[in-house]
Amino acid sequence: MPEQMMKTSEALNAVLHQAMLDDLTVICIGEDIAENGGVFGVTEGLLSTFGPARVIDTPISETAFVGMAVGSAMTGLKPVVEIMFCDFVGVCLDQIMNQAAKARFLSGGRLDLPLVIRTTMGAGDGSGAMHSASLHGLFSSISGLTVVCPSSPADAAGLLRAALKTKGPVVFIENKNLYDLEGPVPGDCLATPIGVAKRLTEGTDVTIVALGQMVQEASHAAAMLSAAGISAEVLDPRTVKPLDVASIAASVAKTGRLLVVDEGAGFAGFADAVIARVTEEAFSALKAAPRKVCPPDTPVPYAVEAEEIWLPNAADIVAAVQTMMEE
Amino acid sequence: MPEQMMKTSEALNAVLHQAMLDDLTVICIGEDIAENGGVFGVTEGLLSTFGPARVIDTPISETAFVGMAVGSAMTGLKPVVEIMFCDFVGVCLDQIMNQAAKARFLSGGRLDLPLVIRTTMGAGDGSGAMHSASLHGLFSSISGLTVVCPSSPADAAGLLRAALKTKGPVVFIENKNLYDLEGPVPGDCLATPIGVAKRLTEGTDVTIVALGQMVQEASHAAAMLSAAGISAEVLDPRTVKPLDVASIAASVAKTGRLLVVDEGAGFAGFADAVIARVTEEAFSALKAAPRKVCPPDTPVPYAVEAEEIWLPNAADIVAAVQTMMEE
Amino acid sequence: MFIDDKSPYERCVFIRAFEQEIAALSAAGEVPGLVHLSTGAEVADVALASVLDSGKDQVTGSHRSHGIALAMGASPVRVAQEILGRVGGLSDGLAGTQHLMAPENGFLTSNGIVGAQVPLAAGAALTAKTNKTGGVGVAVFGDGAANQGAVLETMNLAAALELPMIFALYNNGMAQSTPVGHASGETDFKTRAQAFGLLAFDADGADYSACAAQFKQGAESARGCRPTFVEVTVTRDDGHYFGDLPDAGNPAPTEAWFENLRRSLKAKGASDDQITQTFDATFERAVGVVKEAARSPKAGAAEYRQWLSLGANPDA
Amino acid sequence: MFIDDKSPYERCVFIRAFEQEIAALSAAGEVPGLVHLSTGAEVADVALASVLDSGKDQVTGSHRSHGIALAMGASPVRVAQEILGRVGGLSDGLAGTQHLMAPENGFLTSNGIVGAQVPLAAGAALTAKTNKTGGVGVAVFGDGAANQGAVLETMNLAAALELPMIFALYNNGMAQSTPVGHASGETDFKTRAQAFGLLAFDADGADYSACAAQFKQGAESARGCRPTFVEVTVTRDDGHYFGDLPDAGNPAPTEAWFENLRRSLKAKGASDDQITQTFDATFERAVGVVKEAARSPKAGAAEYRQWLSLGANPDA
Ligand SMILES: Cc1ncc(C[n+]2csc(CCOP(=O)(O)OP(=O)(O)O)c2C)c(N)n1
Ligand SMILES: Cc1ncc(C[n+]2csc(CCOP(=O)(O)OP(=O)(O)O)c2C)c(N)n1
Ligand SMILES: [Mg+2]
Ligand SMILES: [Mg+2]
Repeated sequence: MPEQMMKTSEALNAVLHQAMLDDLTVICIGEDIAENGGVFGVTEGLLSTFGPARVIDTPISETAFVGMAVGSAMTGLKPVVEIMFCDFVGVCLDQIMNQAAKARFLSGGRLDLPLVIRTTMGAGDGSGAMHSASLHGLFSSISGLTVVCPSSPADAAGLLRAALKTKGPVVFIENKNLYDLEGPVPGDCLATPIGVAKRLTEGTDVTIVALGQMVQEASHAAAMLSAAGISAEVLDPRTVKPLDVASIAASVAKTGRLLVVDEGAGFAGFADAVIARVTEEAFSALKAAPRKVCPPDTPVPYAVEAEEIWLPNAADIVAAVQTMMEE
Repeated sequence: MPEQMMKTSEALNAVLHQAMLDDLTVICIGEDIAENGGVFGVTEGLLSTFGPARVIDTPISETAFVGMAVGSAMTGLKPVVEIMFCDFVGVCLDQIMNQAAKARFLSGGRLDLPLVIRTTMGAGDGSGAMHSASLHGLFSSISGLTVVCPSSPADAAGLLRAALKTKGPVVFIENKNLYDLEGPVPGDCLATPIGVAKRLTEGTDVTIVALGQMVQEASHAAAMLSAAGISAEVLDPRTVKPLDVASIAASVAKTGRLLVVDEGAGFAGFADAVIARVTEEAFSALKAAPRKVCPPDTPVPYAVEAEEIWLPNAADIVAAVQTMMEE
Repeated sequence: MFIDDKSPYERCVFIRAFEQEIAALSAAGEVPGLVHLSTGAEVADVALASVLDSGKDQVTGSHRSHGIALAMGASPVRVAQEILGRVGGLSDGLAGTQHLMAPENGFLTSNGIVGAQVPLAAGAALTAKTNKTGGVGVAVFGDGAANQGAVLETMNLAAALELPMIFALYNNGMAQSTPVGHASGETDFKTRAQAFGLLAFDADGADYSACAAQFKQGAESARGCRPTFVEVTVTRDDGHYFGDLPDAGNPAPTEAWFENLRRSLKAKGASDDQITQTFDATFERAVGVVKEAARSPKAGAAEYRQWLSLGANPDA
Repeated sequence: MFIDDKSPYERCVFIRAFEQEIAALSAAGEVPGLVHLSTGAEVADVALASVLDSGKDQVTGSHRSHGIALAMGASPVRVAQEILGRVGGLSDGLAGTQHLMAPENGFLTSNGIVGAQVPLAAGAALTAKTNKTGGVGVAVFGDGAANQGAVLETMNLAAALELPMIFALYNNGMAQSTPVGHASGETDFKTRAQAFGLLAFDADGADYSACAAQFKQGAESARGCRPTFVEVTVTRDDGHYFGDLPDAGNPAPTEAWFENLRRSLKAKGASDDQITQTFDATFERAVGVVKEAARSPKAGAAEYRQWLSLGANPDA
């Protein structure tokens, strides 16, 4: 197949179709994923192609059906289970944190846990305090989980392919504001390697790390900074865990400055993890304190303008970099 | 009352007795806390003194009874609810993360949420992978939660008093390996302020930050280092959130080196939060990269020697500091 | 205002008109996100509120709670402002459609997490019992929520602790796109509730008097610390959220409740004209309230600053 | 070995002796943490295993799972090594008493989180159904666990999806220190299970044949994708964990199962002497196995290195 322009949701959908075609043990489980094709359309058409035994609509019982997915991954299936919004994970975290994440260890490696947990993240669409969270940092603090957050259709497709092949569990977090983003998706079935960062722009003054929809803000900011004579290098780690520390540290060795942009927790989240690890690796190269641009420490507010204030954007990034350049 | 020698569990017990005596709206809720006095004896005697209407044994339904505690805190009670081990929080995180933590915000400050969630943390007693976790970092990544981890009987008492008085919710995490630790507890009912670190030893070469049972390891390490001619300053933040960044940064401004010791997550946990915040504040004072001593990124193993390897100890701390001194 | 001495008819019509105007504003892009409308559950909302005392009872609701918030007596203009993200809303527009909070009016909170409101109502019940207020905690939830652990655990907890609590299940036959028969092994929810030790009732959400009578019995038992379960059959007249596709599996939207209420007014001697006038006046009043809310300024930096000051962590 | 052609009597006695020796080693400080013994549930464990096929069925258990792991055919010495934290244990001593895993023998895993094993068994059932193996997933859990959301949700899920699954509730009347009557609004768990759409049975854990017969019916129905619930009355003969206080609220530990099994052997023509000899030989064999395990080296750095290599994050 040649390269095609696709939306993120279409790219993910195509990978799921292919995976279910190639491997009879791949099944999909979740709320409103079958008849309805998923609330964001990612599972559209799977039911009609593969039938209700492999594309399973569930009751609103996340603990039961995520746990069922874990148990089926322990016994020979390769389930892809959807938690509609990551905000809902509080009702079923045990099955992820204790049951799925620990099984490889507790079994002494006898179980591989080929499980992909798909969920969504991201603010900016007026969904309010319980449908807008970004919990990739929380997931990454749990031993045994691989955590992936793609920012483009091609990466979404490539990383989902990789997630379906790797030992799991993988928490695969789709930013809901990127589902409609279009981009070229290579036709060949290559997986994007997990744990490898992507460089979006090259630069020499500051390394900006961002993932998910923050990649766009970081890229805009880089363009704005460039106009102001500041050369920013934007890196998208794509995988939260394992984190590609080497690539980020190498960039910081060159630029001497690190800024992490993230819509997750500003305290004990992804940003802090990157800063702590990279500072350790690239300390002697640092010309200024590593900084982060994260939302204020409140839930996501509902009103449009308030949510805009809450969510980091290109202007916030530019301001943070300018402060760093003066230090 | 004069100062008394007490175990941590006794100190906590005394504060609960006093609080229930002073304020009729204080109630205790949890599994095996009434008849049984709690699995670690912290609620002993409350049932006989205050009766089953205020000291409530529950079914093993953490979501229901934590949620009940949240709802009662919204409507006029001051519940102290126990989650036996923090490892169990996966079955009820929603009630903490979304319901309790966000209520102050979502109500625009109309609700104060005077709720204390008591739970335990800590490895080292052969309890295995699901009864040994330390999730203070995870809690602290959630907007709206205050997170407290005392390391001595006096601090346990003082901080519990403070937690009972502050706007909540407060997640109060007791290290189960410290329940039997004895120490002097002042008789007067003063609260230990939330958000204020305590300095255990003064030093000039390195700042060691530790909480819970890691304070003891850090103190041992400081003594060992002192014998080797290295002067370590040990700080116990006592509160994970709000973190006393100012005190830690002031110490680092003096010592030029920061080491965080923690038995929680080594990735996106408490240690990373401290390193990221303090690096930002005290960057120019740093003589070496801030480092952490955390467990390897696996669940807690069961066998005694394996668990000893997993858990950070004084020797690990000494080694880390010595490496830092050579940098 | 709405909360006062109005008839059930007017109260139901008010909710319907309020929701229609919210829908119109949503279509016009004036609502930040998606809204889940209470159309089809008006009778249940008003009948439930009719047996409660907003001074001592507290209700918690689901994502679909505009109607019950209004029925409990929350200020209609403030509810509308909240849904529209406007200054003056119940929470100054920062909480939104899924997080209506009017504890002052006995409506403690609605919820974005399916089922999560149910344990909270148990908490309100515990407070009422502890403080001996005679009040009850009431959880309103859907047929989909009935399969969530939070709900099932709380049924047992309420029975075990003898809480003054009412479980009000609004069964509209659908959870988002999933029919109740697909999501539940056994759709006889009354038996399920009884198996947990609750006293169970069912009611037809198209029949106001019957519905109010069932709730009345339920509330009486609950006030005596025998917790109860009331299942009401309702419809979901505007899809899962407004703008959603018309849902194939759903029982056809009916206006049966409307006709029933009109019939009972007539039986009490009201003329067709009077009934129509009342309808028009009520409709106009509701639409006016929502339009008024839409004229309020959008919430922004000033309102959000309040949230910042509520943060637990001055450092972050 | 134990798993082979032994009588129910020998199998039950084996578990009892095994547990007694574990208790002795625990008292001697040879067990890393606390152990929850299966004493009092031997008949349930052996009867359940008797209707299962460890080649295609998978059982998940609670914190109290030594007996069912043995009954399913897990290597007794490896189970003991695991409980003692020794090299050679099922997971080389790193998982421990609450995390016995022998999927090779149809015992998928036990669990440290009350109720969490139940959804996992639904997963095993789903695999069996998807792969058309004819197997079943079986969840063993306690009366306390019966109030946990994970368990309640899974009852509904199994019924809704028609999973080949058995819910085996071991009712010993206590959850840690909490009597079943205090924790449950309604202690008729059979009715609760039926209300979710499960086919329900109950059995007396002191009567092997009756118990095995009920499980047999349960398994047959489950294999036909009508999920079932079997409640077995058992005792908890060594407290919540070994070393715990004797529990006041608990039904007095009985050896009724023991006498019953002896009687049935006699009825089949065995002499007292034969029965006693069998008892002694089995006891000795079990004690020998546990003693052998206790002679294995303690797990340490070498074993833990395997875990490090399993880490998801090479960086951390
Ligand atoms: C825990 C959780 N799971 C899923 C959702 C997404 N969701 C929101 S409403 C809904 C359907 C609820 O159905 P029901 O309880 O019947 O209420 P109704 O919408 O019919 O009023 C779903 C699946 C959620 N908000 N929370
Ligand atoms: C979610 C969770 N809550 C609480 C506990 C602590 N705990 C372990 S066993 C137990 C009692 C379980 O009772 P039951 O299910 O009846 O099993 P039994 O011990 O009687 O076999 C409790 C409360 C836990 N491990 N997990
Ligand atoms: Mg519904
Ligand atoms: Mg029990």
